[in-house]
Amino acid sequence: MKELTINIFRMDPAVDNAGKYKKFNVPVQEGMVVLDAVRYVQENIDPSLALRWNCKAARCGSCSAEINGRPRLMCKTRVDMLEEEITVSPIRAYPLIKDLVTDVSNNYEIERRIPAFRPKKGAAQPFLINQIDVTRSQEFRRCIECFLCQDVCHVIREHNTNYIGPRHAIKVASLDMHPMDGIDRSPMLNGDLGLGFCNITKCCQEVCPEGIKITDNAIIPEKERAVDYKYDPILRLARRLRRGSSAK
Amino acid sequence: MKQYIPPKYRYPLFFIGLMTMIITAIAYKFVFIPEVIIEVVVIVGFVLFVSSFTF
Amino acid sequence: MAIKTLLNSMIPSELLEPNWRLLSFIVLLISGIGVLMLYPMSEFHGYVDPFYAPTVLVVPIAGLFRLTCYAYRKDYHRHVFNHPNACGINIRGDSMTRDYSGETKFFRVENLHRYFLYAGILILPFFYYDFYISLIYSGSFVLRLGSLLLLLNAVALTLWAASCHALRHLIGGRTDCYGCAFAGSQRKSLFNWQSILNGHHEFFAWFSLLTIIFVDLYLRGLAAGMPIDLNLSKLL
Amino acid sequence: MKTENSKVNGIQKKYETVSSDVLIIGAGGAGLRAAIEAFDNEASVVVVSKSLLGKAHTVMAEGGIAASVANVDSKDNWKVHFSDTIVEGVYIGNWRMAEIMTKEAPDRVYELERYGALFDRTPDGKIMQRAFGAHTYRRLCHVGDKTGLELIRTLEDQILHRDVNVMDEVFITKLFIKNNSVSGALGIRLRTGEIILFRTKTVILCTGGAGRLYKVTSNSWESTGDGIALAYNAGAELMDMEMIQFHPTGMVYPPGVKGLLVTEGIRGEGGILLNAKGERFMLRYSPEKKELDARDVVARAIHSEIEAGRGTEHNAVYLDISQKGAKFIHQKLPGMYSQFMDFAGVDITKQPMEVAPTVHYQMGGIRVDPETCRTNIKGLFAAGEVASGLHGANRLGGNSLADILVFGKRAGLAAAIYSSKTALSSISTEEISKEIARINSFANKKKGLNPQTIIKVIGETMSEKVGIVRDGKDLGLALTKIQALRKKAKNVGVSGSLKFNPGLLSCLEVEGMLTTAEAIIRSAIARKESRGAHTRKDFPKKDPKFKKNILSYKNGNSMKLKMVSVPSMPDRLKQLVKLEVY
Repeated sequence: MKELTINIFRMDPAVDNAGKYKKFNVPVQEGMVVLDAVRYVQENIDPSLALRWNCKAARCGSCSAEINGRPRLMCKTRVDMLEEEITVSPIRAYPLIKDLVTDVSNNYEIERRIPAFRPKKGAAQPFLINQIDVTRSQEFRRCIECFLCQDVCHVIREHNTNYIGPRHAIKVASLDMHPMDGIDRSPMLNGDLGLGFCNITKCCQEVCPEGIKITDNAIIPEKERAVDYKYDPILRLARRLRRGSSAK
Repeated sequence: MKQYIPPKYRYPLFFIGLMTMIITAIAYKFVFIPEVIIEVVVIVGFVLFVSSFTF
Repeated sequence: MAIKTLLNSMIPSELLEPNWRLLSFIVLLISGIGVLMLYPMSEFHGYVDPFYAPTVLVVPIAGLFRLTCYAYRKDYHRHVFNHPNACGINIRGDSMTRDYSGETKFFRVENLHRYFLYAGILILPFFYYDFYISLIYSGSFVLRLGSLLLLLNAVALTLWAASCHALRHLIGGRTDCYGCAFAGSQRKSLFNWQSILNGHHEFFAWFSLLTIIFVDLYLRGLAAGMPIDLNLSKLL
Repeated sequence: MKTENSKVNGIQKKYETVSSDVLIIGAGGAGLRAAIEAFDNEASVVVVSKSLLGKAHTVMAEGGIAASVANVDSKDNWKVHFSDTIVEGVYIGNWRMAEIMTKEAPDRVYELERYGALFDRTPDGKIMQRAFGAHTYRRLCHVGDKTGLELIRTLEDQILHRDVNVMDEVFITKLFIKNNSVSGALGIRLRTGEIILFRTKTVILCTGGAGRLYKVTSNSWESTGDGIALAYNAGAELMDMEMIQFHPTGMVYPPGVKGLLVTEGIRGEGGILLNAKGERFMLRYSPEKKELDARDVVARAIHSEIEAGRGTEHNAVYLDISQKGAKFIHQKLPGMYSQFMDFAGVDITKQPMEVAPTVHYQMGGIRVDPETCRTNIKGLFAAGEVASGLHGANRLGGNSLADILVFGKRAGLAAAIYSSKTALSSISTEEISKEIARINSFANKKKGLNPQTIIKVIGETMSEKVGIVRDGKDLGLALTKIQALRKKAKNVGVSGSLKFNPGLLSCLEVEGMLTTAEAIIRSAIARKESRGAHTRKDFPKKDPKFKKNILSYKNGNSMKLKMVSVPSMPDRLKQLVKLEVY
């Protein structure tokens, strides 16, 4: 039977000082994905190999990893698309727990800081919403929280800033673009949540397994909204005049 | 689109392409160079410049 | 001291780092402008060089439009500043030891993109005018290959400007509830249509740069006496 | 949170203690909705889940939430929905649960919208509803084919903005019961291997189903029936465990994705089923409704075709939608197109898909009180797929999402009220030490039996012998096999520590899986008729004698069964439902 070689990152930070790649041989099946190979190792060779997976259908976003240096979902990456030897590492932007498992809990802390949906004042309930108004926000609601975009984002991975990262930027955008939402989060996003640190290099958009246009449809529109209230001198003047006249 | 050129060589190609054309132009002002050579070098520079594109 | 903090908050480390890519890029910009000055070529046989439409003085404006464009921002943050050079984890050229300020300090000027867009839109008609001029320069209507290239350049520039993210925001990016707004569904379809163009913004950005340089070289070639023009009217 | 010591085999073992009014086990739709309700009613809430927050199996729900808001078909109302639910549950569903669910589902949908969910809309701006198998009217409120994901994200957002203690990646190994009421639970935090003692007044089980007992299933990794086993061991009654829904169309090839769901939408949009000879066999089985008959009918038809040797080389039949044209498919079924393209390399705009039935849902589970979701143990509640009664012998598509929202809320409220009237009770240190010792006994075992070897056999046994069409003899063999495995399971163990050790987790799950499997098989043996999802080759007819619910419960160390009659409907509801025919 044909076999493939897979190098899996092994490390328990409590015991080891440095991680190492361990080589395993796995029999190839037709249509095999990387998760099948890693699970084969986990089930048949070393049951203590730490690994997260749930649905195996690219719906839950648990099995994120760096496969041959590129963040991908293990369940969606077919082995026949890769070179002979496969290297699997955990998503390194997050603190390692063990082997392929990292601690992604700070994402929930960030989400706590984003104001939740609050209906516009005086909106009649149940809401009447036009179908043309749901499509933009719904694109971001496809997010499966695999955090591959957070992993690939150099601002999160290599630099210590207050930027919340692409996943959370689209969360903010999905709330802001909700037609019945009564809060404007773009000042906060541009301020405390550090959107200015994004330099739109679009890696997040490249790795998104759901094909969400993170940069084009969420981050850039949010940046433009920040321009509206902060950098556009004419709009600022107009606002000041309007406020001045209404004060009289 | 599939990228054939490794990302780290894109800017060098872009730079060399444009710079070739510029330097040829400047050189032509001060030194006598046959026009055929100028034409060939500029075309080469242009091709290098285009090959650095990412789209 | 106060000045130092001010400078610190204004000047990003990206500009201070010893970075051959940045230095060479600055050299490229300066020498490029220098060459345009060195060989002024405003008109040849009815063809107006796109760099000189309507005057070479608008080149800095067009340049700033390009430098603040979201498509080029991606490219120079990647390829000039290496922040990061590529998405691959091992080949990205960014590191934890490098300081980074993104678009927070000096690069906040990129937020003025929409003003350069307004200026760019004002300049656009001149390219079409130059195409028209090239058709009628001999007194009667003549269609030459060069005219088509001028048209191609004008169209490429138009597509690039029309697919701009700032324009997208003005058209409808800022609107969350079209159902509540005047002529909502029409505006939403305009927005959707522009969004399709916007999806190809990077392509248009680079393609228009390619055509403008190509047309410039082509016209200079003509001026130098290269036999590369065709009278298409005669062929037909 | 404080740390206490317990003595295990003479060694001091530390554990943390977490106290709360309400402990919710499972962070799927039901668990999160219960958490919101309990918190809003002034209870302190702890939610634990086996996987990460937001990854629950609910995200896989595609179709929508069945609620008779009548936005599309104005004739729809809760009465029609009620009748559909009872009839499709073949008259053994609990009428009160069905009444509550159908009456309250619209409110829960609108509430979800107030929480920020963004549904597809009708042209006049209301929530869009789609048609689904065996629903009289178009009733499923949906968000494209990602309704479950939207539901989870919305509830997750609400939870994160409340002061609810969410502890994800914690596996509960045991419930502590004192005087027939809940006193706490013991769990292991997978991330660190720490043992956590939960002291609590109430527990809500929202652990979902047990699809992973089968080899071929559309269920997530988590669905191993943990909650059912926890409740059973605590002394709660299980009901209708034999009722396992098979979805007619699951992927078959390549082997890695075997069982993955192929949405009912494909048949809804005009896909046809063909056997290997190219014959449209549904014309024989169901001349009227053809491919769009109820799930159990279509699943059985596909099964018989494969049994009769008219299946493909991968033991499947063909599902073909290519006649609809590429444009139509890209527009209506983009998810399915990419699923087959990515995983199987099959272009469904040109080629037929290979499909076969796959385990989808468990109708049975813990027996609960319809009003409060309380079990027969004080302070123990259950909601969602882990509870039973609502769906009877067969579940309608879309009713599961309505179920988790409606009964999640009710369970949360009832738990909050109950906990406000009770005090925390103590847990004996001896019991705690015993359980900690049990957990530790699996780890660092060099010569332990790999738990996967047992799980594999469970899967094969269940798929082969307790599948769509069952037979008394096979069921008997399956029971023997499971009992033999139970003996073998005593030797399981893995190398490595307690810290994030999936092998250890499997060791902890195996016993529960065996218990759940046993309950399924025993109930299946006891139901000597064919009703809804339960089909017996040796008793192919429906039998009025068995218009009963089958309970299974723990008696000493063995499992006992009991038949109870289905609660009879009051007259006001009887007139809504057409009479059962045999």
